Amino acid sequence: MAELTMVEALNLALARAMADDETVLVLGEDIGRDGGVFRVTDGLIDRFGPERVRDTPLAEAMIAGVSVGLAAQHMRPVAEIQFMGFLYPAIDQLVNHASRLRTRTRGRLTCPMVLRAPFGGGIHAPEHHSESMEAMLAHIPGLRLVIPSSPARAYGLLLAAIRDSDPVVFLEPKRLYRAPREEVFDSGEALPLDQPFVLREGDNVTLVTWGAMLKETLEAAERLAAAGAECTVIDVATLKPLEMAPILESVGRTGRCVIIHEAPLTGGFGGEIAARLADQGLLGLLAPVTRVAGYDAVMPLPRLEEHYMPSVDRIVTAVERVMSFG
Amino acid sequence: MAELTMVEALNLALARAMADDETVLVLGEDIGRDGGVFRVTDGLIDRFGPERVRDTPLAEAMIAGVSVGLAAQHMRPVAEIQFMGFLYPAIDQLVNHASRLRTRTRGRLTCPMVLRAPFGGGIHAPEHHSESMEAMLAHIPGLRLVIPSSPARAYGLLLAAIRDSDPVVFLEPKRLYRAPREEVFDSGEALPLDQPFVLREGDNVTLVTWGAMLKETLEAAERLAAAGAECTVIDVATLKPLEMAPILESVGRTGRCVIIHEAPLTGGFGGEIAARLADQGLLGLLAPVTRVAGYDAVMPLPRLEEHYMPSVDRIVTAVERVMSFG
Amino acid sequence: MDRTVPGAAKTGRTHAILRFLRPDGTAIGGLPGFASDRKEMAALYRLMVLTRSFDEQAIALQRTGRLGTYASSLGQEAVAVGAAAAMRPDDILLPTFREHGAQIARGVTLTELFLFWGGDERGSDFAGPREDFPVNIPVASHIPHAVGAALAFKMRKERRAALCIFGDGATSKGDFYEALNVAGVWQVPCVFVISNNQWAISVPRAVQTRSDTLAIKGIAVGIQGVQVDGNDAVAVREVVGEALEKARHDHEPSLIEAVTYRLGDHTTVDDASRYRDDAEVGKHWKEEPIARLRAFLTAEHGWSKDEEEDLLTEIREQVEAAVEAYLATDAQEPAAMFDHLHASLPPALAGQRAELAGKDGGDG
Amino acid sequence: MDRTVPGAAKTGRTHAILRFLRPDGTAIGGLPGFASDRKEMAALYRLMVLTRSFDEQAIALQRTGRLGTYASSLGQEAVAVGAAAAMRPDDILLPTFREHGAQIARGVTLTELFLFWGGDERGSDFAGPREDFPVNIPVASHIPHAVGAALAFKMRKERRAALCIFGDGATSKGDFYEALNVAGVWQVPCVFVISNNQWAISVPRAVQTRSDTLAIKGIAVGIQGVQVDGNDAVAVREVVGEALEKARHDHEPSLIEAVTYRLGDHTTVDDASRYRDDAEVGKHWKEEPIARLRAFLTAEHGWSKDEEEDLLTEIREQVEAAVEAYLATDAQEPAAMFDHLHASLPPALAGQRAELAGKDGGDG
Ligand SMILES: Cc1ncc(C[n+]2csc(CCOP(=O)(O)OP(=O)(O)O)c2C)c(N)n1
Ligand SMILES: Cc1ncc(C[n+]2csc(CCOP(=O)(O)OP(=O)(O)O)c2C)c(N)n1
Ligand SMILES: [Mg+2]
Ligand SMILES: [Mg+2]
Repeated sequence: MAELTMVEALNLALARAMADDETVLVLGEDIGRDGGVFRVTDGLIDRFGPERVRDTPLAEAMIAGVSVGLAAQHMRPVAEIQFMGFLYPAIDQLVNHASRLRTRTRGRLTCPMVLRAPFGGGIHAPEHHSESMEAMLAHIPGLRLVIPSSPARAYGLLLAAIRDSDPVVFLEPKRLYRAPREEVFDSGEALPLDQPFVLREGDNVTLVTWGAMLKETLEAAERLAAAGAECTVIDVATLKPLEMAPILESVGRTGRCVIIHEAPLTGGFGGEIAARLADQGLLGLLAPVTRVAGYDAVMPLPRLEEHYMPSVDRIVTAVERVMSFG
Repeated sequence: MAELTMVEALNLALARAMADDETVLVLGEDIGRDGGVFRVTDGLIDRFGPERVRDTPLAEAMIAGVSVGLAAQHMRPVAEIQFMGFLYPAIDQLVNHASRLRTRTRGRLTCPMVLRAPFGGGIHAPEHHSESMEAMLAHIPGLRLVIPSSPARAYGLLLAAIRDSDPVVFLEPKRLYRAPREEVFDSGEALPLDQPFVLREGDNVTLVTWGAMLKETLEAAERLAAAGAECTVIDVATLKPLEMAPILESVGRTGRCVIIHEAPLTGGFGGEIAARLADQGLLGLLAPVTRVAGYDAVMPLPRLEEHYMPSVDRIVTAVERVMSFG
Repeated sequence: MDRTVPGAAKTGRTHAILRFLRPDGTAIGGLPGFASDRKEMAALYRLMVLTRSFDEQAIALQRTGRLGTYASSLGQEAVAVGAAAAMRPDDILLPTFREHGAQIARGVTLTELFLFWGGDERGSDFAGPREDFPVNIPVASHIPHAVGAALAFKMRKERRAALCIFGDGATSKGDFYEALNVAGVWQVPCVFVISNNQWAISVPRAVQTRSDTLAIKGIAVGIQGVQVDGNDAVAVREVVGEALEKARHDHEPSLIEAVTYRLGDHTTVDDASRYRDDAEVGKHWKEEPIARLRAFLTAEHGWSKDEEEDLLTEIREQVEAAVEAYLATDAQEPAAMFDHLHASLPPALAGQRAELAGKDGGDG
Repeated sequence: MDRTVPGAAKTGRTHAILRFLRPDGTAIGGLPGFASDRKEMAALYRLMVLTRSFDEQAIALQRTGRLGTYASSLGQEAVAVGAAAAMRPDDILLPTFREHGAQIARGVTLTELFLFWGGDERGSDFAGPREDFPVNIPVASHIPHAVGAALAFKMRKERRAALCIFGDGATSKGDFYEALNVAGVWQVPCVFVISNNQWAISVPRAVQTRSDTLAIKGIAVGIQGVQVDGNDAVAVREVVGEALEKARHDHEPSLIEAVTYRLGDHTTVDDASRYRDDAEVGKHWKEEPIARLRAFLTAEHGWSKDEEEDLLTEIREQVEAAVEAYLATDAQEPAAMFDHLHASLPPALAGQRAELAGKDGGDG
């Protein structure tokens, strides 16, 4: 048992999956000798060789498309897109192929691939390197979308994604890549997909979020607890398919919900959760369902990015507002 | 004044825009001599010549990218993507360039382009030709997303989109391309962008939708009126930026809202509207905000597509359900 | 074999086209071995005639509202059938919407094809070639799949190849170039066949690209490009066969441009008279592949009128039986749209499936 | 000019490289006219030295936390500066993240460059070349922009050209191919320059593509490809200049592969020692462009020690002044992120902007 960063935990999961199953291979730009620009694939080429740890030419649509072909032929490709900002050319393959190969062929061909990409802001990265556009992917039927929020969940969820028989997009909140650390045991045990994690329980307000915003959300919950407001904090983890039961259950208890995400507000995935509450949970609501999100503006360059991303303050203010009702 | 189909109205708007402004040009696959596979650009090549009515090689990312370059150089390209199912390779250009060229350069370079594409089901088209993925585009900051729902609105909104100084994605509900007809006057007058249209007023329930689903929605409203339930019907028209005022105002009056769209439920744009109601309109809600949408399944081939798309029956049932509250 | 500039075509640098049969069906010297095998040649011919007959029937069904939009392969039968005939059963085919002939040659049933074009996913659940890809509609997007599948073969040390067919229009798309480029770098057992029918809907070849030939595009990615007469089934089969051998044994990918012509409309919703001259089409009818092969069969193998008639009867019966089976196939249950969405239905979607199964219009 | 195989390089078929200056700075016969113009050559040299000095300063600022991740152009100065020097003011430049030299030559100020790399959008609001594109980060995605802009020039009958620069890695992307293909078909005034520095982060040229050269890729789209010694500023300027003339006057696009080498890390967050040998880098230092041009200047134009020292002093002062101006520039107001989102702020977004301006944590 060791205290690992998320990068190390992901690396451990990849090594584990490759050791356990020889159909698993990793591919992407700079994932071989360089070990990936964030080092998630560090050392894998030495252990598993360049056939299974395969640097690709610079072409994201191709990376996704080749992965579909590999997966249809019973391999389990784990492809890396270097940053989410470069994932868009791969969307065609996700929508038109990966997510529907099984449906189109009535199960004759399947697509057990994983597409990994770091996403999100807060590390003062160059233009196009800090966006959070997970909602675009969460709308694609037949696709799973998974976002870990800690090293241990990264390990267990990545294993689950690789073992799943269907395509999974696995977005990694790069702001959490190097801190905090967490105990991660290389047990080979996957965490369940399609299930939110309840990270903190409290009876006053339900805070729902995913990825890097867990950091600010848990901090806000801490600060609010000191002021007497007890929050339940739920990490959605698998955005698609969305399992609402724990969220409905919690909001049924608290009557209040604040949803937090880095992505722009409009069309963000928080809207889906709020909409479900407005339908299935309306009668129990004591206060408006509030979202604290990125603005509907282009993610600014580093000098302004901190103003773009939801802060602990903004979360606390939103909670205070919903607490002021009823 | 003539009774036109939506295709004819769009054609009229394009001809008008090209006659008024020589910087306007149209480009895309088969839009020249063939007049577009749906004939939206019919005859334009004869009138404006092959320089301004330009067939492109088969490459959607290129079509979008070249349009960005043209627009940055003070032209007003109106690009056609033959079907929305082939628009995905162009998303990279929309997210990373078109929508942010103005922001990136603090207004030095701008991108007054329009990207048109037919979308939606119901015409028994082949695989990949019937999807509705507008929500993916409605999440992109800096982009406008406009969807007409009748010939006259198609004419006025397309003119507005072409004249707008910023990029607009203009999705055309192809199920409405050939019927119904509507009087369209070639006045050269644009309709306002960023404003929903209230198409019917009623005090019991607010129905919110866009594009082809207006047909079923208005039919449902008719049927419900006969049974004593009066519906307000709102055509959102500009999904992004979303102007909520008329929707909030109406739901404030009716206390009940059903949102209808063809696109898959989860992550669909209906979620955004429901979420806004759950926040800004919660206190006036008398019943759960309900969405009638496509299922979270891959759009089936024609034999099952009618079961996928929201029917008048499903809308009526949803309205009856929200009417049963309080 | 006819090479206008001997040896040059293989480099992709000239217009030299590989050809064994002249348009009138007379042979050019040095025929490949299989061309003297009467049974094999008759089988090739049969598949081409069957393909054309299937095409006609599909169009008739579409015209009477019993099939969806359909893309005929009229005039291109030699490319599809010739290429597929060169394959081994455990190779895999990645076709587009115009390679019915290749699918038929691979063992996809006519009923399955009708089902697919009739709007039923079960048409892509082939009983025969289980690992072949379904018909690809987003142009060129299946080309990287071929590379991925071929890489799987190579990694598993299987002597198999992936054969990917697509049109001249497809060569303008990034997918084409990106996939061929990585196939070159990785050296995977993949054969890329361009069925260059001179048109992409209304866009002629010259408006797609300014390159001398399409085969020459191989140079850009370091893989060999060859131009072959796509209306000569013998040449297509031979050239594709050679390329498949190189793929299977040396892991060397190649690009083959089969030069042919689309004699029909783009699809049943297209009207080609809007954008191309009848005269051009008339000219190309003189080069069409079935008459050519029949002339060769007759001259070289004594193919008789009786044999021809028997064949046509047999084919008519086979196509009619398939139509009947297709029309007798009920649609799937609506809830079937959830049945292959994931390996098993996520609990979060159970409600939607139930709604659809029960048709109760619930809350989604 | 040195052409290993005379006349062959222009067809892209061989490894022949156009070159005027040997690595030691000695000239090969037939120098272009501008090479004998002392002032022009000194100006070229000055821009290259300035670029390197800017690079060093940027790295220093990054190391001390005062600049963001930065991509040095060490060793590639001749490509960027040589290409930009061949442009006319009303041509436009579409650069990537490694063409600081080209931007500087075009008149983008050092302060603007620092601002951009320091994370401030105002750095892309150049006071100088108003129609040049900003730095492009998503690799190859700016290449179609060049075609679009060039088409606008052609349609308006302006004698201008678009010059687009990108790396060897960019040539693997569909955008590159799709854009060049349509440029070929449409014949637009566009010059595509590959700054082939042999690496795309950790991926060497041989893993990007199996083509003989990158210039040869022009054949696939029917446009001329040329290989030029990218460490020879005279050759780059001459070849790009010729290509720009053909573009402006004949609307003929071309592809130029400038062969150079990335002497530094990929960026300030990269550690190239993980994936490449120091020995390889050492070898390439012997070919680097600034020493080469200085040797030429000294030998041919009597460039003196004093002049060199004056130049270095002038440049040091210019760079220091720019750093100061950069560090003295306050960040924009947070609400500025809404100010250029659309031509005018849609009312629907007024609330968000107000929240940000008032920092009141409202309901978004
Ligand atoms: C990516 C994409 N864009 C557009 C279309 C619409 N479309 C269908 S077939 C076709 C032309 C294809 O031409 P080609 O590749 O030459 O094949 P052919 O139809 O001639 O067999 C077009 C534009 C599509 N299916 N996919
Ligand atoms: C589409 C895209 N994919 C990945 C990246 C991350 N990335 C930045 S530079 C680079 C390598 C680029 O190589 P090359 O084109 O040769 O340019 P160089 O950096 O050598 O100047 C990569 C992979 C990116 N910026 N854009
Ligand atoms: Mg074609
Ligand atoms: Mg490079």
